[in-house]
Amino acid sequence: MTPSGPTGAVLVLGGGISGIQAALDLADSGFRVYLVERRSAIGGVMAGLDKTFPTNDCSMCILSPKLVECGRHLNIEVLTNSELTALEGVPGAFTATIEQQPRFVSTEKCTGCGECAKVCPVKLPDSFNMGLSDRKAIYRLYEQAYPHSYMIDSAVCRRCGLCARKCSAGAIDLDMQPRTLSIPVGAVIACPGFEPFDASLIANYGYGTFPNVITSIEFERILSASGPSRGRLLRPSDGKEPHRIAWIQCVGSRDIHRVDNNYCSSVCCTYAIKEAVVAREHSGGNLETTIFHIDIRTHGKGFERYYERAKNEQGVRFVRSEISRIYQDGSGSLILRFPENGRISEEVYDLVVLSVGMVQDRANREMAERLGLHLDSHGFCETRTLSPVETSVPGIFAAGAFSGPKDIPEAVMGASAAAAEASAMLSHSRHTLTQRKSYPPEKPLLGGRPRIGVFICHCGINIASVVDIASVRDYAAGLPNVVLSEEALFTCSQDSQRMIRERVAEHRLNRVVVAACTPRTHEPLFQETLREAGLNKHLFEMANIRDQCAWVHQGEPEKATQKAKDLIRMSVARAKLIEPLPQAFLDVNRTALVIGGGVAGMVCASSLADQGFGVHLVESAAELGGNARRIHSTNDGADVDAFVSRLVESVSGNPSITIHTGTHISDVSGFVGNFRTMVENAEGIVEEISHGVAIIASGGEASKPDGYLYGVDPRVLTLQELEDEIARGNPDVTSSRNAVLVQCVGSRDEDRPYCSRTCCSKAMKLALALIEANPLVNVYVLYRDIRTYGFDEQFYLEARERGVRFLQYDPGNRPTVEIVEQDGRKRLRVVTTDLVLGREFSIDADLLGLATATVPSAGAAELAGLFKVPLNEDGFFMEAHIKLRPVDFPTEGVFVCGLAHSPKTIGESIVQAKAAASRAALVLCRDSIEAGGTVSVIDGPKCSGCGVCAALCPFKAIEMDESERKAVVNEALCKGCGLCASSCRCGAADVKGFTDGEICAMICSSVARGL
Amino acid sequence: MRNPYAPVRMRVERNAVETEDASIRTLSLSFVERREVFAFVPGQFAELSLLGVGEAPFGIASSPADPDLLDFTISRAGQVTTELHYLEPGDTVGLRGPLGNGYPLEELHGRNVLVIGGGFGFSTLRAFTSFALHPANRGDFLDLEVVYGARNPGLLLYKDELKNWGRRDDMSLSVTVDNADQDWSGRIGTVPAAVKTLQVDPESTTALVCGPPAMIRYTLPVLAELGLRPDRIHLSLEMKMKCGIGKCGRCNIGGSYVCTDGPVFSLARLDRLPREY
Amino acid sequence: MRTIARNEIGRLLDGLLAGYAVYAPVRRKGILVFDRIRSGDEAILDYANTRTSPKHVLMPQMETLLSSCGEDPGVSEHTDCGKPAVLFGARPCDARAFLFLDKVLRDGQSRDVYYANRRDSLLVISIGCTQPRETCFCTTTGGGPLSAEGSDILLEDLGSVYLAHVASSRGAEFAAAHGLLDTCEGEPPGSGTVNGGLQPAIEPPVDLGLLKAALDRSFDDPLWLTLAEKCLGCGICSYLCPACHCFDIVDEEAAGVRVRNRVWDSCQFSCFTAQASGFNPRPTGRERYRQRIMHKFNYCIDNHGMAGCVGCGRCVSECPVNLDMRQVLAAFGGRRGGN
Amino acid sequence: MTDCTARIREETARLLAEGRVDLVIGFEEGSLPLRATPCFITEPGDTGRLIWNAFCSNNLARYLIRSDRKVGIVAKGCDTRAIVELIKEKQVRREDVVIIGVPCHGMVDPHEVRERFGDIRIQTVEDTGGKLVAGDGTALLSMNREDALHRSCRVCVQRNPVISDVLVGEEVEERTRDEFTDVADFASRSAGERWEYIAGEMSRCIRCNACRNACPLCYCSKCFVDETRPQWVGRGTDPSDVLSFHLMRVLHLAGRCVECGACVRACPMGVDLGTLNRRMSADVARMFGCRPGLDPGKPAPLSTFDPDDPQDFMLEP
Repeated sequence: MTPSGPTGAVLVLGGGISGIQAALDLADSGFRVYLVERRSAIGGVMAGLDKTFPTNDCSMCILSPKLVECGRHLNIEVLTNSELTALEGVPGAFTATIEQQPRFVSTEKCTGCGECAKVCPVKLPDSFNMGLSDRKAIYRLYEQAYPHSYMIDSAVCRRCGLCARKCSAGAIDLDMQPRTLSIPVGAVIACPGFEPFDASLIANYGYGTFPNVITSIEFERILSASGPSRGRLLRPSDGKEPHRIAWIQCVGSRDIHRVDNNYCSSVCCTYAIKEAVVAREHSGGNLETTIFHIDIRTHGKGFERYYERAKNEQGVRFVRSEISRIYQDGSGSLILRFPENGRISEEVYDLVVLSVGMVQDRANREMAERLGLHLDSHGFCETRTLSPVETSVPGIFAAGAFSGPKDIPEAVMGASAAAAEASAMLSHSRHTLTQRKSYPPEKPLLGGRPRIGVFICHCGINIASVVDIASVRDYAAGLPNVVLSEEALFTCSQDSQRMIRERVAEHRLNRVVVAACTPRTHEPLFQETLREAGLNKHLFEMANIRDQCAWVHQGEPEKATQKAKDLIRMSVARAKLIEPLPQAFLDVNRTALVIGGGVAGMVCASSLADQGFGVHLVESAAELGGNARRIHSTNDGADVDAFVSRLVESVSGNPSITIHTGTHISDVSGFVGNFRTMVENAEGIVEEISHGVAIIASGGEASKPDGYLYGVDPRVLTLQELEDEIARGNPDVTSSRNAVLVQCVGSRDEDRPYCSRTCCSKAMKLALALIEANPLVNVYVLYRDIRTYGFDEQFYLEARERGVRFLQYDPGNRPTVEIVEQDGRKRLRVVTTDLVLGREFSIDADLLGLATATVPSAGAAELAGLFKVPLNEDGFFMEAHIKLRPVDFPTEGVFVCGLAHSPKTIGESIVQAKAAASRAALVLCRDSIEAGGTVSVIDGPKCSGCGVCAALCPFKAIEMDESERKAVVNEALCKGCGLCASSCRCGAADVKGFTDGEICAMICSSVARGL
Repeated sequence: MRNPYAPVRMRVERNAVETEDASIRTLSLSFVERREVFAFVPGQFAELSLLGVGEAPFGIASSPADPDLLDFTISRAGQVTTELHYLEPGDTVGLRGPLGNGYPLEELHGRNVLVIGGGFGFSTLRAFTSFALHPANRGDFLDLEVVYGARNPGLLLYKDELKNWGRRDDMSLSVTVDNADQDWSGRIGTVPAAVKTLQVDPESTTALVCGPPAMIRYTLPVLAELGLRPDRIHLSLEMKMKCGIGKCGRCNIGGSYVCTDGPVFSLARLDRLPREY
Repeated sequence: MRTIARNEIGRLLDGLLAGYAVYAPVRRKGILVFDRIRSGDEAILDYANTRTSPKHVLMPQMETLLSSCGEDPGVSEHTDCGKPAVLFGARPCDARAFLFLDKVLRDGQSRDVYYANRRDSLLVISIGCTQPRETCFCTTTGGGPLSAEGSDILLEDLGSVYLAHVASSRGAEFAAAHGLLDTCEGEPPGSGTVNGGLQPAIEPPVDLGLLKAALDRSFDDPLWLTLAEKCLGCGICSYLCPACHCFDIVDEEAAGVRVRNRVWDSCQFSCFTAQASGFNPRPTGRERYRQRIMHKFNYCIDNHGMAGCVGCGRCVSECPVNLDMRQVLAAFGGRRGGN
Repeated sequence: MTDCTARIREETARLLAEGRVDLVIGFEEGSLPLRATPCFITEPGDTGRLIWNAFCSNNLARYLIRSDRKVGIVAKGCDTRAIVELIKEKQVRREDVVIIGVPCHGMVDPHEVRERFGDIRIQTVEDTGGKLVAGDGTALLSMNREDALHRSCRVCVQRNPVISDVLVGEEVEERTRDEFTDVADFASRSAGERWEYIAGEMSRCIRCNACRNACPLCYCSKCFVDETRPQWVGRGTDPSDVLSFHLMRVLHLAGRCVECGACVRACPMGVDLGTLNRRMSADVARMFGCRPGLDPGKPAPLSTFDPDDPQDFMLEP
């Protein structure tokens, strides 16, 4: 650290998905990270969810690798059971004081075997499972938790010491004391998350009284395979399978009567749909599911399709009504009373799920106080639309639901954006506090006989209580090429690693087989040990005799033992054939190419420049600015025009940014770290740009409306045009008497089955602006669902208060417009049928605003082709993973942000642009790109050039050499997934380290027990 | 009746890495049961086998003057060679042979011998050179000139032996590499280029040549330039072989079988055979 | 001169079954092949020729040469061929192919004990042809419908009876020992008055001597490319051929048993000569087809004094693309040999 | 038929004369009765050798694989189906091949004819369209043409060329849908019975590789059978090796086999490869709605990947 520079470390408060993402982004880009979590394990809310919408991915399955990565990262220190008690100093040089409560179990020693919990006499309701099941005083927060170790709940522990006596690893220390840490950091990212709304505050739903009225979070646990009923859908009162389940939306959200929450929690509609769909899958379809709602707000990417499919194909029933009261009948079932078509209806359900919203609890508020952060009226951290991750305190950034209700991808993007801000702030101190591990040089193998060492793990008694370890050890010793077979109580423990290193040296081992648990969690550890022992890390093979023998054959010790021998024999057969895999290193060009000069592109470019990287900004129009030039102001009153001007100025004046306006991309070659892109201007002059990453921020545009007399009558405008006219103060517009805004013109229809997300809020803004300009105007909003998610709900409320009339129409019966002559004036007659009131309205309007759809920009498809990245069905760029990799592509080194990704607000574009910058910076700050290792290889003479592998490769790592008619692998892009190898009929494609020969050897040996 | 497919058991005495990349090793084998009558001449080969793994032919790399220990220099290419590389002292391996004709010792008697080898093909030439240098045999030949090349210094075989030969005054040795590193002080260049610099008396010289196809292709014109007659040039050929006794049908060149009529052919004879090798 | 009635054959074979493994033409799933019979009446006497040749009796498609088991260092050699065998009903062409195989495998420099042991304990009783098939060309390569070469006893088919000719000393011994047949006392087959008219005429497509001379000059002839263009490169011709004998030696290991097997191979397969380095001296169909023809009609004549083809016609009738060996020979022999 | 012959000769002569192709692959008279044989015409003067008759059963698409010449090819429905797949799999460049398409009435199986006519020495065969009339020089015998067709021709769903540059002869009416009735009985048997049947058939296999080499879609430079590292299949006639070979081959052809029947016709041992292949094709049709060779724009079902593949086949019994 240079004495003058800022501290190259960041404090991340909160170990949920936001905190994890921020920590990983920062640690990977050269900063030391302290990840502070109140609970005993990181993972946050996501760890408790079953599936995630709209892909129905298992939440734990997608989160778990991140937990492992975080836990293993050399530059992330995870501090659990910890709380920030004070923050002093100035931005760039803070000192954080952290109070860590004792865990009473050493995370280094504990192997997570769980024997301690078996003997613990204290039983209490498991809060992770919402009290739907029990746990012990010594427990692990959840199965896949990181740290994986157990902890003692000192509040209930009787200090009997049974656990400590049982623990064969000696991990339990009942005398552990709290400790206080003082940590210098340069910046802080606050992402302590949210709390589910306390449903007992809504008395008329009977939560807390009726056992079968539960919250959506509890329902997630019930659905979860790791939950209290192991994924069986059973109701709490009697453990019976429910046949009818109701969801009640907006519990604690959009409610200014029972609780003072004037915001929408944004996620509940889609999660309720998800829960209904998943519940039906669990019950084999023999389940009635009803969702009672006000509006259905499926405004996220892909959510509208998800909703339509649930409604039309998966039999989820949607009822637009508010439940007034719930009664319980004698069987524990629930009678729901609600108004429907002007009458009061009652329906009986076996289970009622309350879709609870997001709130901030006291702990978060107190923490905010300690940090000196401004909070909004609901206790969320205050941020501004145009500076969405900056808090009121410089150097502290907010991410996740701390600053407002968000779904997972938004939280992840916010986290990356906050990381980008911190990284920009501390960029001079990058790599000053990080560690890099060094290893002894690799010993060459010299082609000698395989000398295999087999290490067999007792895993405490986890494996040893079922599998006869001694007999397995002796068996393994007799296998061909095995020169050493040894057992260990815990093969993964530190002393075992040392033992393995010693044995490698003593016995000149050149292959190592570990028979223990799963390579998913432990392979990196042992590979590390091999590297420390001077062996190539690929000379390693693992047999999972815990999960696959001890666990699944618990009742059959002989068979489990036999199977352990079989698995080890197979592993040894493969180990004999493994060869060291060389790793190659390619230089990284530390320049980014940003495509699109709108807000997203400019923000991204300037964030990258701030982080110390060169940027080329390519814009097809003659000037920068994009769609934002037509927004003028945000709902919360920020001056967008000024913001854009400032942004253009700062980008233009930045010496690190080269601007190429009036140009388009004509060709792209290369790969992550080393792209070469041709940029062509209108005169056909081509310039070649070399860059390491590319960010696609090519934007979107408003669709041209069909019908509604658009283009026929000048008073019919798109909302974008209307906004321009209002901003310009056009008297024809501002003096309107009757203004009608029609929503969903071109969105949520057959051609574009997606929600354009921003139009409802925009309609509120324009309605209020019209009223502001002319208080006598009558504004009518014709809508399908009002989707003013998040804090924009308040503008909906305000619009209603200010007299805006909302008429709901049916998409099958859209409003019509005709020109009628009246009093010598041509009036725009709008006729619509209101669904709520069930009657037809005829409005003579002098202004008609159409909420057109946001569509991808015209060049998106071409761009996608050039960069070999996918588009979704709607023509927007398709990210690598909708939840956890929202700005990445499967193709490494290419990122997306802004409207090119999906419709979004300017604030959301800014967040995403910064997130993209953060992710791109991870590539740019690397010294080199690692290639080789477990990658695919094509045996040229065998390749017939059929091209199947190239077509299938999800990472676009294979190209066809057309002249040679052969496939060629780009090792820098290959992820070693093996799709090519499994699809290649000619046997030309093979994955190094998992060659056909190695797999065959395992298969052959699996049937050769006789040996 | 002797079963021509049944190998005799040999014991591995040594398994030494020859090249830097460990792709080539030399196995030294001794007879297990009894020292059979294993009379061979340099240039002959034998089939080494591991039952259940396979069998492959290799030139005998050691001299008949040391009859108790047979050397085979083996390049790792397939499963059999990989397993042979894995052998350790004390292991046993099957051997069938000697097979093939070998270098024409009678013809070489009383003549200058020019030995030209490249890469892995040097093994049987090493056998010949060692044989010729043996005190009991040295007198049978006049000048002995050895040219040996490899792609780079790390791929040179028999480094200790080369050192010894370099010091001798009863032979001359030129070792050359195509590509050198800074540690290499010797000659840089191809084998044909090295041969070109030699002074030979074409009338009294016979050449023995073995090496990769490219080396042979460019060396033969040089030998012609030096004035060597085709019947004074002998080449040892590589061919896929299985039975080694002229029955399995794959190693023929025209009517001749490399395994029984070869592997050593005079250029004059090869010129009469179809070019299918 | 004595005859044996056609309807006595079954009984004769039954008698042999006690002391011999008897191979005879039988129908297996609609295909006529030589196989071991369990009773004399299984043998089919009314046939043109079998789909596969009887070569497998002497050289099975797959046989174990060596084996060992477990930790035992001892190696079993499997050279014992078991019970003496009789091959009954071979056509003269197929029997003549044995003569050729003998030269290659038994009588050469190294005696192939596996083949030789089987051969030495096999008695070949062939039956002369009365009705050649449209694909037969045995006369081209020195054989004929009543050739006794390679047979121990030749039966001349006279319709309801067979006339027996002893063709070797072993045939004579066998005949004497079993008292089954009288001999024709040196009368050449087909010379008898009874059957004189039955010897079929098979027009040779080419003169073998002239062909050989032509092939000597034809190694680089462009015609090879034309022929290979049509050839699919399959092994039908090799595997059905009674004289083809190329083989591969492959090792296998399973459950502790290690074996070295000999399996048929074909010069038409690209992997036949492909070296581990990737180099292949016969890289395309052109070289491989040329090898097949040259080997049979040029090299074999040089090395063994007879062609490696007996004109049985199986390759002609079964070639999936009708690449007719006779036309190939005529193309070379006719063109070059003729002028 | 004779008309087709004339037209094929005409088109061939034209293509060669105009220099559009270097070579035309068609059929000429075979050396045996009931046989036609592939022929390769490079000179316009040689076009008189070309013929078209009921025995032009070889799938000539086989000869197109990785050719570096411009080739004209006489192609039936099945040949064009194979060409379609070969183009998809980049073994043939569409622009390098000129397809002389010939609508096909089904090709005649010489074995069926011989079976019917017994041991006569057939010298002449006349194809009247409905009947086949064979003569042995003395007498004439006739049979229904339909009864003599190859099995693949009886179930052929696409007798007209799928793609062609020149169409020779009148288009024929396609048969009704193929419901795979020919393998219905086989499919209805128990797994054990099916295994026994297939194993029985395979026991005659002599590993000559003719099925593979005749197949237009078996074009790998090094077949898995010839592979030694790893040794997928032993080289001998051990039943497990023979079965492995055929089962692996049929799986390699899943979603690609155009059911031309070339493998069946090539087999010298009469092994019933047809049942195995047809059963596989039936599965492909049922599971993926795919009939290979019919749709040039559609990728082969097993050559596509979707991360959201429900993989419900795993649940099949």
